Amino acid sequence: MIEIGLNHYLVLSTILFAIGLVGVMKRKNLLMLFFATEILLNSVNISFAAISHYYGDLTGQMFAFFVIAIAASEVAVGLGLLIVWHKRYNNIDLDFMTRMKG
Amino acid sequence: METAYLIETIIKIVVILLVFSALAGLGTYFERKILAFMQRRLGPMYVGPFGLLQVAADGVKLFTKEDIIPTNVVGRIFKLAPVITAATAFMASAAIPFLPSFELFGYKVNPIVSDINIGILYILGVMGVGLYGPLLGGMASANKFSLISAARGAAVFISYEVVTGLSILAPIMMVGSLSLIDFNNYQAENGWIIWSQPVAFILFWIAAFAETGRTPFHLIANDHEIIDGFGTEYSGMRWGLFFIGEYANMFFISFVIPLIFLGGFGDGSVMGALALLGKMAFFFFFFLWTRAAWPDVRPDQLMWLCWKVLMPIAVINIVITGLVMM
Amino acid sequence: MKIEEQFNNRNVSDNGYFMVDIADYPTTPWGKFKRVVKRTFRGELFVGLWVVMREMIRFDIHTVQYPEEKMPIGPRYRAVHKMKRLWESDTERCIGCGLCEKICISNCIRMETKIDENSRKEVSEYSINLGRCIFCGYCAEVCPELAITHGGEYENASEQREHFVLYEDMLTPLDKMKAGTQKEFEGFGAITPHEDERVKKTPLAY
Amino acid sequence: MFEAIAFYLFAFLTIAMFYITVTTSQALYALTALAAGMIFISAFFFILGADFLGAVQIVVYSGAVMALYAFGMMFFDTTREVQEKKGNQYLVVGLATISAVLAVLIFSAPIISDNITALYPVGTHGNTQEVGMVLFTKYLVPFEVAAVMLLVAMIAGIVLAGKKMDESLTLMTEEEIKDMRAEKMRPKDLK
Repeated sequence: MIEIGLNHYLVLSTILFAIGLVGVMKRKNLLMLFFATEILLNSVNISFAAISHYYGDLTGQMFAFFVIAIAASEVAVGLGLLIVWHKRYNNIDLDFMTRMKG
Repeated sequence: METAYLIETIIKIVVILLVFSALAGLGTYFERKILAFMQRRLGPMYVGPFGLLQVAADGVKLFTKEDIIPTNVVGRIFKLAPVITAATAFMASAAIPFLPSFELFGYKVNPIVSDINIGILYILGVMGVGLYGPLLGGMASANKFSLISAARGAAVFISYEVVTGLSILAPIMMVGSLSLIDFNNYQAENGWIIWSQPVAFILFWIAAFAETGRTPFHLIANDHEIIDGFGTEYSGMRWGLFFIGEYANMFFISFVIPLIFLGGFGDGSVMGALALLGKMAFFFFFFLWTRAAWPDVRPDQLMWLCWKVLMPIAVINIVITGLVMM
Repeated sequence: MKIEEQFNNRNVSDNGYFMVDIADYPTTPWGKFKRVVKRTFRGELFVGLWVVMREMIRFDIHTVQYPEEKMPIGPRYRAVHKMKRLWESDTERCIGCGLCEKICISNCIRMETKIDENSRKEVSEYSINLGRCIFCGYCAEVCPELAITHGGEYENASEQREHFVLYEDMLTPLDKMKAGTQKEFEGFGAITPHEDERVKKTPLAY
Repeated sequence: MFEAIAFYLFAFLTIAMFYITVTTSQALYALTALAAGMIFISAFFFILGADFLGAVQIVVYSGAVMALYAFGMMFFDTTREVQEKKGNQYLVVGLATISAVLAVLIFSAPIISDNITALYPVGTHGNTQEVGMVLFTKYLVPFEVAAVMLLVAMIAGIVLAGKKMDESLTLMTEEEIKDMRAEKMRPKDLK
């Protein structure tokens, strides 16, 4: 219990991932949906860093860096698209988007 | 051993908290006095000799004033925001070597809470987090002026974080370390970094004004167009925490600039330590000096300056430094 | 920059004014860039720094530390009203003519008069609402007897405004009058020195 | 001992923060909790010896990404309450299944890969230097691809968001704004 091993981090990562999944399925507002995806990415980052530490291998940290880079570009493009959508329809609800076919 | 280390760290943290809070209070006194002298006034004169106890009077007033929380604000965030501003200013100072290490009753004291080997990145990160004070305070306030201020705060902090990071990258390339103690030792051997990186120094200095929100870039809480920005709805000690955070930030930046560019505390002698305090005093004085002398820029000019002038210069500086080092 | 029209002659000497020569604002990006470079390297910012530094070093403080030091005020300073007494008889100068009440543009003077036992007009009530008074000075100017004047007491802080409106408070106190310390209004229409010698006696038979 | 205390403390804080993020109906709480959670996660990186990653986490996530989201929130006018989807029974079942599968996988993963060997062993240099060395030798191509991706994302963001930014709503009259809105709301791709 006192000694923190890889499993501790992996369990934590799982819990956070599950929380993120709940958020993805529950949220209606697209911005809140983005928040939930950030949680998913972060939980994966934790497990990457933990594996990297416990196997003495830097690859996990490298992957975490690339995940952060992807998250940053996701924000830039995603927010840009959202702004376009919001300017056109004054609404960023997910249900509204699925209704507007074509 | 571990207990001794723990006790030492706690003592250091308490000392830093107390010293920086006291400095923040004194900073307001110095600011009022110096601005007054520059405008042919006297400044605070009545409370205590030369108005020195004005700081205490202000403190008493802030502590005892009613803490108003308007009806429509998002309560918890509204209460949290000032704490963030003050806390990040203190947190960032954990990685700063304020003075050279000295012997006290036969015990070697390093006046730095934690010499982490990513010191500068940590400082940049925590200063970046400092943006949440104005941002959340402004967004939670249910006030259009506060919201404008929050938007400006987000824009200014993100933009100038880029300039700070890029301008500091060239010195980091030269030193080859992110620890401020390594910076100091490098400069003790090879001369001050300002002589080899004057452009980076000026860029960092300009960005420091934006990060602390001081006068030429005093747009986040611009009194004459957005009332007091994020501070509009605050009163009492919560507003006081914003204030302490701002002044602690100023002192903190005034320590960081000499440590990175102006030789720090040199070889660790008493003269070096005094010189560091002197340099710190000059940079703090310069914050007040510009406030008396210069007008504010417009928000769009601020962004223009950041993205079209300072950032290209910083990038060119890095490229040239890299070429020279090769 | 072309000046559209010269000022008409407003009797101001020529040497006091000079035209500020403002260059046209640049419209092209290149022009704007040049302006920035020029402003950056011409050192205007440092001129500003030097000016405030010079003032600080010179230490030429203009502050008046008010409760201890006070600015001298002019004799015609228009602050809270004073009612004066006659030098000869120590009675009030006010004859109850009501001119001040009539002329008061902010309607703050109220007076009630009656005929007293000597068949003389006597002022029974007189008040000035200082909350409304704009200190224009018309009442003092119109008073034929120099009875109401403006005093120099500008520190009117009190628990309530009503503390200033009473006739008794504005009237020169008797002991002060006895001591001969009533200050005369020195402005326009004031009593000049040696007034008595300069006034010719009206013949009794007139 | 300290490590265990730090781990459990930050684990609790992170889970609490992210839980608030996904459950609260107050958008500002979600934002604040998420930003706080990001900072707490960087604590794990510091505990694990990945100092550089931790600093990058603070700078990039808390300093930039979350601030951008805050900016977006102001832009989209969702600074306050957000609406929720209607409850879905299938959702809960699916979620529970996924969680269970994940948990099993995660507990079995270290057992399966016990005999793994480090490809890039952690050396004796500081974390920053090592990260730099690996990043600029083995991972140079992915690094540059990531850089190009960020550049593309930045340009895309500017192009998408910057459209019609020069149209000032404050300088228009009410009728003009109304006309503009009507123009936008009209379904364009109907023939």
